[in-house]
Amino acid sequence: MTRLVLEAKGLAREYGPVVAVDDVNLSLGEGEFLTVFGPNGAGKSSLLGMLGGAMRPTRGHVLIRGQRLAYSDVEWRHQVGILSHRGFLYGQLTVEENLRFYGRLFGLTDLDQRIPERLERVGLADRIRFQVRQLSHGMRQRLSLARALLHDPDVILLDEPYTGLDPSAAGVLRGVLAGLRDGRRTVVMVTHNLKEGLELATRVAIQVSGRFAWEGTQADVGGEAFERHYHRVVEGRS
Amino acid sequence: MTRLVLEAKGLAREYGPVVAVDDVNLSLGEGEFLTVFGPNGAGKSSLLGMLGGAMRPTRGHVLIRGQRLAYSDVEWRHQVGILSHRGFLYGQLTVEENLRFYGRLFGLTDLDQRIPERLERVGLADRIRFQVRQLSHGMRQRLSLARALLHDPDVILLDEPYTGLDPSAAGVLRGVLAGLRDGRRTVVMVTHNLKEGLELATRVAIQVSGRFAWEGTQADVGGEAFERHYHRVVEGRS
Amino acid sequence: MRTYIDQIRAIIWKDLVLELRTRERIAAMGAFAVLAAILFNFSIDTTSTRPEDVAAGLIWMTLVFGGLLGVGRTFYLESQDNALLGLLTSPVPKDAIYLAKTLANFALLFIVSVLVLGVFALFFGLDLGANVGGIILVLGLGSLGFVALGTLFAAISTGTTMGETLLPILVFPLLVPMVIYGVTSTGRLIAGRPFDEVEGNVRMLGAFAVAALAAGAMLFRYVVED
Amino acid sequence: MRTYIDQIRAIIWKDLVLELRTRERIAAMGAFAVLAAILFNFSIDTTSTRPEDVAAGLIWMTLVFGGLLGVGRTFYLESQDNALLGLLTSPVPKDAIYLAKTLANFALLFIVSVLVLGVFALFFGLDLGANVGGIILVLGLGSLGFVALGTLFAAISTGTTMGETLLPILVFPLLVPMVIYGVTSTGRLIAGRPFDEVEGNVRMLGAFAVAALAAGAMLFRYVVED
Amino acid sequence: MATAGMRRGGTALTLVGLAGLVFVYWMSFFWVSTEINQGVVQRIFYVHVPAAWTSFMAFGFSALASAMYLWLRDDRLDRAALCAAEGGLVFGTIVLTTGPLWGKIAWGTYWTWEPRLTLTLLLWFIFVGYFMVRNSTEDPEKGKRFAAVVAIIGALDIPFIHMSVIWFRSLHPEPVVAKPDGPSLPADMLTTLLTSLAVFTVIFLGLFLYRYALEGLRAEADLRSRSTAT
Ligand code: HEM
Ligand SMILES: Nc1ncnc2c1ncn2[C@@H]1O[C@H](COP(=O)(O)OP(=O)(O)OP(=O)(O)O)[C@@H](O)[C@H]1O
Ligand SMILES: Nc1ncnc2c1ncn2[C@@H]1O[C@H](COP(=O)(O)OP(=O)(O)OP(=O)(O)O)[C@@H](O)[C@H]1O
Ligand SMILES: [Mg+2]
Ligand SMILES: [Mg+2]
Repeated sequence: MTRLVLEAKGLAREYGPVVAVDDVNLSLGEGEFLTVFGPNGAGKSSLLGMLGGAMRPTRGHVLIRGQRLAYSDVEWRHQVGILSHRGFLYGQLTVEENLRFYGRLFGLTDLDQRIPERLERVGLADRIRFQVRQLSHGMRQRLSLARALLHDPDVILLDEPYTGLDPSAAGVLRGVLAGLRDGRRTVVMVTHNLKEGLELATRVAIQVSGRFAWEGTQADVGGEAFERHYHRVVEGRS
Repeated sequence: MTRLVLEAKGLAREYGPVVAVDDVNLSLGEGEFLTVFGPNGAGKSSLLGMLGGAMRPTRGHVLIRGQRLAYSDVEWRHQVGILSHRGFLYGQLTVEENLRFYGRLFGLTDLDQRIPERLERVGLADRIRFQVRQLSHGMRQRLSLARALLHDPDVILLDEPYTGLDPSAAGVLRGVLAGLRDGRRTVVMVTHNLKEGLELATRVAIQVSGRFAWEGTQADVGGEAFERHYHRVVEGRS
Repeated sequence: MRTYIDQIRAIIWKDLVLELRTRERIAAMGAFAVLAAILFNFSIDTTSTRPEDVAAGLIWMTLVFGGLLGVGRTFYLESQDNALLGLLTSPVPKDAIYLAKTLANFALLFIVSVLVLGVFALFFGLDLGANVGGIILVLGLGSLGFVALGTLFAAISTGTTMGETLLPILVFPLLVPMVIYGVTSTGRLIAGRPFDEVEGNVRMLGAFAVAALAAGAMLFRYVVED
Repeated sequence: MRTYIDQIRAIIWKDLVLELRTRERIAAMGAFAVLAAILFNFSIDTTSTRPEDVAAGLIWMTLVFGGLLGVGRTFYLESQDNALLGLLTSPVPKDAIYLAKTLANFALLFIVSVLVLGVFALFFGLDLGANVGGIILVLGLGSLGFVALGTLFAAISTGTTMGETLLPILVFPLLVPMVIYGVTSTGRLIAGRPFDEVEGNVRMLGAFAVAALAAGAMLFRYVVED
Repeated sequence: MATAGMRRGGTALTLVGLAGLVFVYWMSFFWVSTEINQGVVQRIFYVHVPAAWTSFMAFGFSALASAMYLWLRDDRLDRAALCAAEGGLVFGTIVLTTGPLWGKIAWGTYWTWEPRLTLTLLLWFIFVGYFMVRNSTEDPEKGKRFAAVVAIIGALDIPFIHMSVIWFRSLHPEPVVAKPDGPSLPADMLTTLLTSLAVFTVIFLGLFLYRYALEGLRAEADLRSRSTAT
């Protein structure tokens, strides 16, 4: 097996009485791509939040390359890229300024080349001078994606990345994600689109009421049959 | 032909130098269901905004049942229901309070029965006392949908309603939309999901760079072939 | 008409619920008034200055400050999930939205200003005597005029759409006459002069409030339309 | 270290660009300052009260209240598209975020307070003479101390359900010592006394600012972690 | 069970303290000599000053526990900080009632705006803020962190209060006990004062332990109700 990159041990998150994530264990090596499916409110976003260090677990902990996440340390954050439901973008800054701002926070120095190149890749090159609030929904999602991957992270956490993308942008994203399967990265993706989700995954999980109700690999998943399987798992558990 | 309900004549919307919607003409009768596809930034949301009276056209105008939209008049708004990218929800109010608030604005009197019934339908009944900001992404989308349809509008405008919904909620939505095809309503839906979009449509349009680059009916659309057709239209025009 | 009033009530109810969610807000405002009074006390040397002379100015300063703070929040709440657009696309006349917002703001600001008056009277040992009613009337009219303009002002500067930076600068000078009338009348009343003496000023304040309300109700639609 | 400074610069740059684009805070603070000056001009009877006696107090009151208005909005900007979370998940130490926010706020507040000084000098006909430099130094240190505490507590109050209302309740009690030093030294300098006479007070102001900055930089991480 | 023991201990200490209080009253009313300048009123001193010091101690302890909580994230530390802050508020309230009573007789007014008095009042306010912050977040963890920060910064006010009589011209008496060159007080007065201080400290500890045990029980109950709910 390849080197372990991202692990979760007994991870749990509660919001007052609501148990959003409940005892999730996980270990992902280099080059692995985990897709998490699950009904609304199953705790997928909360799980990603904890894996990315955006949220402290109520119980349990996360390890990156064997190191327990230290919230006061910032070094490991260079390795992580997060795309969440909310874009983390400033509406009043332009597309270019948003990326430049994040680039500087990550200590990148080649922003003058990097930014146009990335914008080209997500098809936003002609909007570089637009303020974010002037962008359409899908353009914003493209920009969030560019932002999340700007610093070439090794660990990539994507929460419903296909949201709002038109068919060609979805195609581009598929290409980008396939490009990430270069054996050096670890990806966790949450999506509701079974087809898109299965396409690139090396591993698949179905989260229900906070727990992983089912886990498997590509091989366990028989194409068309997966949809029925998903519904069976979800109904069996919730 | 059935009675005309929703018409657009030479509709255009510019944001400074950007032409978002460009000379769109449209006429939809009772019972018609128009799906609009198109790349990000094509102007679909802007078009819906104008059809729903949320945004004034730069040129052209909209008619509802032959009456030109008067922005100072509020009567016709009773007939229109809008689901936009943004949910129009108050994060600090509970699910129930949000619906009650909108219900009162629309002058509904049977809210005590109506609200629980609608929440049941979108599968949020158990969250009735939750504040909206405590909901997950998909739950919020379900609530926005309930809000948009709360007053049983005749003209329904949906901007990417499937966003964030899990497979079963998507199934529920499909049911709700099918229920709307009762011959008395007029629906315009924007989506990027070709399959979901075609399923219920009686008419289909592909918008590119503000204009309707292609329009047709269910019959013109040959199942699988539509995806190729879509890409051809988009590439030919943009 | 019944719908109109019910819609206004729905909006006010919603605004006040949102306020109450932030629970002890009234208590917080009380504490705020006390602390402001303490702070004033330290910043003004009461051996060389008589409290009566400055109290009116300080009360109005708190009113203006509280008003700016409160009114500024009005549309922030609405902008969170674009809820304002939800309001604008519902069958509520624009002037109803404006009136509801203004009244909700007024309720809050008026409570604060009466609270501030009480605290100041206590701390500075002001003898308000028979003029209490008059002062409260003045503060009420002042609050109303302030929120009537302030709500419009806030809608503009929240940059719903049309709001570029020129308009606030146009609205702002309008507040000045009101503040002048308000402070002068409050000051005289605190000094124990009879109400008759300030009646003209109070009329002006009233006229100002009414004019501001009318202008706001009429102009609001142009500020928020898209 | 180079990255650290560059990160701070990036955040300050971003905050100031946003402020220049929207002018939200500077407009509110400026409007408040000018209104306050006008208020006092009309509320204080200059025959019985010498302007020099109250000017220092009023300047500081305006500074405190104006600062509150400005500082309270610091984290609003960030909350729009959850941008604060973007900041917190980037490899920027929390104290750098704190320092950057504090400095950006300082820049705004300092400008406003110098503005207020100018407006008051103009309205009350104060003769600042050779002490201008000293007064500006005092206001600068005061602003720094204020934003150092204010930014920390703004982060706290934004995180509570009470929002901005809580901010004054938390900061006022802590500000009092600073205001006492500030007002006394400003008052003396306005009265034309030599700088030596207030040097001790100014030192205390400086010490307060440094202590507040240090405490803020150390404690901020506990406020924003999630 | 440890909590039950603690509660019993707390109750016992409080009772001992209350008994001690009777003794202190006896001392201050019958035993100690009357101060020459102020007369009988001066006897408030034996409640006023120990209460002030006990509240300082309580707030200081609360700040310390808060700092440790931020470091170690042990809920017990947070509970300790909370209970100490409550104790501080109780004794602070005693200072803020005895002071004005004394003031009415000694100065002819209940209250003046004077640095030590004001800062004492503000310290009290800060800890009211402590409770407000705690209760106004929906995530309890967040409330605990926020409150801890408030307690730490609030406690920084204490040295200001102590020094305020020296730094500013002031009505309030300057230190007669807690000053660099030692107490300047007749021996019997000092003895009474120190006895009283000891008794107040015992009462504080008693109340503290009792409340701490109670909070512990409540936390356990919370945990139990949650695990049965899921
Ligand atoms: C009116 C409200 C009052 C408040 C809030 C108040 C507060 C305090 C506080 C907080 C302390 C402890 C300070 C320290 O040791 O650092 C203290 C000590 C003391 N107070 Fe008061 N006080 C008040 C009124 C008075 C009055 C009227 C008198 C007598 C004329 C008085 C006499 C003293 C004395 C003698 C001490 C001990 C000083 C020392 O040895 O350090 N206090 N007071
Ligand atoms: N801030 C919050 N306060 C209280 N409860 C919350 C909060 N955020 C999330 N929750 C609750 O936690 C649970 C999990 O939410 P989460 O957002 O992780 O779900 P999800 O799996 O991402 O759902 P979706 O597919 O709809 O995005 C939900 O029941 C939600 O109501
Ligand atoms: N407020 C605005 N100011 C300036 N330009 C805007 C504004 N809103 C939208 N635009 C521009 O108008 C065009 C159309 O936007 P619109 O949101 O209608 O697209 P859309 O078809 O809905 O795209 P998507 O599929 O991404 O949601 C885009 O080019 C966008 O940049
Ligand atoms: Mg989610
Ligand atoms: Mg759109």
